[in-house]
Amino acid sequence: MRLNLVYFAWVRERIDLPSETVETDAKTVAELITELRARDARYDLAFSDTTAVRVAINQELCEFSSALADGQEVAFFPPMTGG
Amino acid sequence: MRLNLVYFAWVRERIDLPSETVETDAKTVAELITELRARDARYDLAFSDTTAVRVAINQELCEFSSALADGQEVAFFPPMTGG
Amino acid sequence: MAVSVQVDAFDIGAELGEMRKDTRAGALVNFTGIVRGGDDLVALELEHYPAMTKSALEAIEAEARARWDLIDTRIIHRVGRLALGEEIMMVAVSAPHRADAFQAAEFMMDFLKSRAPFWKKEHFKSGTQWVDAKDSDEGALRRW
Amino acid sequence: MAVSVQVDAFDIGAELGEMRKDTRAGALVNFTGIVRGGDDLVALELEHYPAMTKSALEAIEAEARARWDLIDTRIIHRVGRLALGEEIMMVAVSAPHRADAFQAAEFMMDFLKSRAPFWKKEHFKSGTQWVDAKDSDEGALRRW
Repeated sequence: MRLNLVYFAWVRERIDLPSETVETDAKTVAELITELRARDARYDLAFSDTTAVRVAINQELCEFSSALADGQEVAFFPPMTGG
Repeated sequence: MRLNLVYFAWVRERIDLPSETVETDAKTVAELITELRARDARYDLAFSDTTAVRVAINQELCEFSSALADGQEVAFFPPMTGG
Repeated sequence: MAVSVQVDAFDIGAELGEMRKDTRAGALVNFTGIVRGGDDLVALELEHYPAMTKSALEAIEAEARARWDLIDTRIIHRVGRLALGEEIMMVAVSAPHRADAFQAAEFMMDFLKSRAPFWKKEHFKSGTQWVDAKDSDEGALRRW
Repeated sequence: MAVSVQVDAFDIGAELGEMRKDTRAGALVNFTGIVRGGDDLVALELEHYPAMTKSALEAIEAEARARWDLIDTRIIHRVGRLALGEEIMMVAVSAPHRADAFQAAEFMMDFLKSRAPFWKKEHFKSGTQWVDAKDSDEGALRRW
């Protein structure tokens, strides 16, 4: 399946990319992260401490255990600091 | 001793006077109220429910048991409703 | 730190703009009380005890500043006759952090309601009535 | 009920003035977040997730309106680069009564801090740093 990945704040800076499309068979966000970390040192660094990373699927906050489906937008970012 | 009495809101309206000077030997606010009530039906009505009356001596909120002294300004008014 | 008691309207934006100039402030909380319509109310009349009002408000400001880490405080309270929708009063608090600003603003409002010498009289289409103090206002003081 | 995400400054006084026009409102609470100085900070940079931001803010407004008796709510959040003393964002709540307005404003701020997709980067005289989320911000959600 195909996913659109988007990155923000220091996750974006570490991966050095604002967004990309990936082909993956990962069933969950956690599996997707494992795949990404295996790719490249930049991803490995960005996801080295997953307690500091939040994820949203189709613009809704979700969990690392959440299931993925074709065509989704999956966003990774640090804990939010607005306000 | 001589006291300056000031009245506000419906206490003022019931007594029909904003302020007055009185000569009294009342030792406490409570004694002063008893004297005033004996004077006239307007005072008797204004002080008929003392749970609804607040008192300040020299612009400081105090109690009915507070002692009086010559030259003080004693204010009577309903519970405050600012804000 | 300043209190004003006045007949005239005030400009909330300008007041908050002044308080923002201190760059130690990260949080600014403002409460505005407004003449609320209903029951054929046409106006609100505010009476106060001039000799006591400013010192009572200043005491509330001083107590808030002793309890929380604040940069500045401001109270403006109007007196006289106010039409529907007019602002009655405002409290504003600036602080480094938002929790202090919120708590201090709520504290100041609670004490202002029950400890500052203002009295409201409602003017209806037919007749007038002094506003009764609410038990809940006195109760609100106990949480502080 | 409206949310805005924008680069430009906003006029707090004008926003509050709009909300005051509804005479069912007796209480208006406003929170303004300001770029606070210190540690040689020269500017704050706000990044956000455009596809998600408005819906996240609208969800916070809707939840506040479900929990408290409110007349209107307003959120404005700026993005981009902001200098010291500039306003970052505001939340405003109008309600018949003050307790609802205060509680809803605090609730909205707590959720905005930890649930709306904004990220702050601090620009110092030498270097930059992403602001870390505070444990206390996540903890603040638990009281609601």
